[in-house]
Amino acid sequence: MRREIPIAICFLAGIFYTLELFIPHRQVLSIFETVRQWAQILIAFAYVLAIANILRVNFHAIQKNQRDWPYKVVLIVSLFFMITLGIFFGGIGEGTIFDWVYYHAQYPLQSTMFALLAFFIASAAFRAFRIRTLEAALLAVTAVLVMIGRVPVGEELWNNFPDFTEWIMNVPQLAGKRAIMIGAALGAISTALKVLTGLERTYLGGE
Amino acid sequence: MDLGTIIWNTIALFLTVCIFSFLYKDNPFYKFAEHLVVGVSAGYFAIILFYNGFVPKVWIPVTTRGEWWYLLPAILGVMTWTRFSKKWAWISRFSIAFYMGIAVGVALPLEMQQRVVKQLHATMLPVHFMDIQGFWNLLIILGVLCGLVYFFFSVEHKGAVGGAARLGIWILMIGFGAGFGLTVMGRISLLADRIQFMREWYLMVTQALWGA
Amino acid sequence: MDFYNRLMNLDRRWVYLVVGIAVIIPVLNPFRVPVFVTQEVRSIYDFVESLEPGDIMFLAIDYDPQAMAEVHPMARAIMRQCFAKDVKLIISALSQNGPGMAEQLISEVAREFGKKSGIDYCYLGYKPYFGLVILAMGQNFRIPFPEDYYGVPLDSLPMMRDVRNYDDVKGVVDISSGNITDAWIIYGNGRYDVKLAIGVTGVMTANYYPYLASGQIFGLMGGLKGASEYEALSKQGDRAIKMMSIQTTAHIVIVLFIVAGNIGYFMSRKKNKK
Amino acid sequence: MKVISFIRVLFFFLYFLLIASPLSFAQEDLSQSWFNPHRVNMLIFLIFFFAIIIYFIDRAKKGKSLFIRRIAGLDAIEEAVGRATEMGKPVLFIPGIEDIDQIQTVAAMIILGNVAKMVAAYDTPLFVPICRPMVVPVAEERVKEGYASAGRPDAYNRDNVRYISDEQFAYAAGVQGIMLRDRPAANLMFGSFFAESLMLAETGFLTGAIQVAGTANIHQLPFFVVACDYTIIGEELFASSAYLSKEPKLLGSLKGSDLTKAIIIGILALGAILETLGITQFTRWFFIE
Repeated sequence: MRREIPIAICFLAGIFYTLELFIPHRQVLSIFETVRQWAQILIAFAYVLAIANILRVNFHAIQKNQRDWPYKVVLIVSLFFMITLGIFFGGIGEGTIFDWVYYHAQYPLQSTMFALLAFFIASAAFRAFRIRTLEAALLAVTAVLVMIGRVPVGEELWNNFPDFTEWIMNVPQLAGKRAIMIGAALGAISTALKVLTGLERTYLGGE
Repeated sequence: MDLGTIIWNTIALFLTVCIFSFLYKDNPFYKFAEHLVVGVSAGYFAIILFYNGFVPKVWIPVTTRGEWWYLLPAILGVMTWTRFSKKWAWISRFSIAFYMGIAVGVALPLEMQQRVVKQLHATMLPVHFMDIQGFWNLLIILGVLCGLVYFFFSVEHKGAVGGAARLGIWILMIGFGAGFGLTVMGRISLLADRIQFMREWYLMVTQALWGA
Repeated sequence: MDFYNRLMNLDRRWVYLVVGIAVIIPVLNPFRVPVFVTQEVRSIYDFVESLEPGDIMFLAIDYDPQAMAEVHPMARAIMRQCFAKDVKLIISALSQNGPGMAEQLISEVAREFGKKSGIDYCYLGYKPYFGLVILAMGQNFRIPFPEDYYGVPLDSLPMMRDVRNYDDVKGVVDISSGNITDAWIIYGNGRYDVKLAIGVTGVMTANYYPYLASGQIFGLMGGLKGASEYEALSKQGDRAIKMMSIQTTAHIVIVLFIVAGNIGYFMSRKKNKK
Repeated sequence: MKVISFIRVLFFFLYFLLIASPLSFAQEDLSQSWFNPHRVNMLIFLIFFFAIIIYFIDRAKKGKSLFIRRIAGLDAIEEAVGRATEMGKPVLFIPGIEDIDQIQTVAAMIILGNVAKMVAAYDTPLFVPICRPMVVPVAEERVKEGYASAGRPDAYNRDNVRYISDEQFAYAAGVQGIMLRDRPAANLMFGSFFAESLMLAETGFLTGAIQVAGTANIHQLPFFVVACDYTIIGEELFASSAYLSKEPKLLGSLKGSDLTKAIIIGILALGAILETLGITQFTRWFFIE
């Protein structure tokens, strides 16, 4: 009961949506779309689990006076701060305080995190692009050639440099990408098939 | 320039610097910013899901239009909450299974279409020696074939299979190198963008303090 | 530790510092890197230059805001070049998240040149299913777009009075970050023989050279580099050029680090062998 | 008999090749019909692939032993966990940033179960930071089950499966925090990663952890290859469930997927040869609108 019904639900929903690609009937498609919306609603509810998890983990850390616990207070306060702003201070439209906080706190924090990658990509390249083996050589040399080919220096060195980098992108890079893509898709499909048929039921957890 | 804008932008600048300080080493400012971004973004998503998921898709249809069937997904959603109880936790599996089923069903044919059949179609290229492209086509086809051989799991990589697999891994390495080199540009743009922001803040503040 | 070993195991923070400086300097003191103009970009510029005042060109702004950094400068430069020459524009935005961004750009450039909607340009806006829209516009612009973006019927716009379909425009420049480009090539050029040029993001560029060779498109701008070439030719704006200088210094620095790391590696290995 | 059935198959094949080939760009209205004839090829491919997989799973269940080649990256998981336990330091498992509806996340959950089993025998904490709400219950169950099957249900600590944030870079910041302050000695990253991949891998390198990463997201593989000790590439990620568990039914599906690859190689070669000879019918049959 506790296992068979979920597997049956998964199987039926899966078959139903696999067929979607083959049925062009308008009314049927609109049913598909409605039910797909349900999944989004489901996530909105499941988010309560996520919030509960955050609160539990961080409250425990504060309770036990774990190292860095004052920062956990910052985390929880900022979480409730955003929720309070969103619900009691005019919603989320343009010009609300919620919007301002997003643009002047969350956005700069996130985009600066993203910008750190410029440094990380440089340090990773410096450290890892050592020509130790043939594979490493291919990796490093291609990366350097493409980097040079993307900026005017390449043309300064050799007229056809941009064409050469394009060739790299168009021939060897393309071939490698396709091989990975086809292989990975087959792996994904067979895993999906096992989930659908209930052979793979890890997502349901243990008894 | 009004005071509000300056204050908000100064906050943004402070947070930007906090994150950048991580490059030197982990420090209290970075820790503060890190916990802040986690907390704020979790709260942000809660509110976004509330206004975009719950209100228009459940609350309004049910209360104003009487479309009761929108309660069905809401019930499925509430069922996930049974995880708070040890005894009833198994009920949450119904929702997870429903969600998985839809996801897997959508993904199955699309993976086949986009990543297998379309790629196959694009790789069946004519090989000839009239121009250089015909020869490159041969290289592409051989590259894909060798790459695929690398992903054979049930044969030992020895002999001809081993040779092809080795060639395959070389092709993959060239592809990875190219991917790495190509990404540098985008990441540098992001950094330039943040530095540009800091510069604009500096100009704004100096202008506000001492005039143009 | 000897010099080579130290070079090989350089603290990452030195790498960070140098990369930071390599980006900050060109941001604060922009300098110009040499821009090599390729034929495929020049032919777009030459085409726009060849238009007479009063001619109509079609500009398709088909990218999402995420791709702005790379392709926005292209759209801006072409628009400015057209308005400077009093060439009229019909503009569409067939990418889902693009119309608002396109509107901003249009109103900004139009204000700068004192151009009026309906007289000097016509902004059609967005309709879903770009393939069908492009096909329908081949019959008549009014089929997918009875009204322009601002809700004004096309028939009441002075510049659209005698304009029916692609036959009445001199050419189409499509700037895109996705597969809308393919639709323009297959439907626009393939079905209606539209004179077509494209601007695409860096990653996409390589895929479209075959169309250039076969003559299906007459020009091609690829990524930030293509944008900087166009800016240099048309002398309209310098955002992409500035960005190119930042990219150049940063790329050189990273490549030098890789080379230095390898020198350190090989020299210290040589010593160890002795 | 054999000849007749061969001819029948050939006829069937030719029929689809020449008559039913979905090559027209026809714009007819399908909004009232129950089947899209332009996708008949897709349907056949899907059924064909399903049949192969199911057949091999069935065969494997009957007890035919199957060979599987060594995957260095997956062996490295055990090594990394072993080293972490020796040092008395935690293990960090990062299951990517996409929801459980992404097959890569499912594959990651399978690996997580096996890792939990390895870790449970020693008193080593296993941290699992999570980016999507629906992954939380699944990961909790997987870890709990892993501990239980190793005979240590008491060692399971619920607080170590942590939801961090749905936002990509907030999540990356949170995980970096765990790396810097809890100092795990083994970072295992499996699943669907995006730009945060290099952030995590570089910070992990800084802390001196052994890193094993696996993803099928091609655009992130270069960064894992560069910054991690071992990288699991594309399909290897999906093969891992069979590899780690050695369950016959899973090994069987691997065999089926291998056969499909062999067939694809054949089709590809045939298609290229026919295309070279100027025969385009065959290629067109793989065309999808």
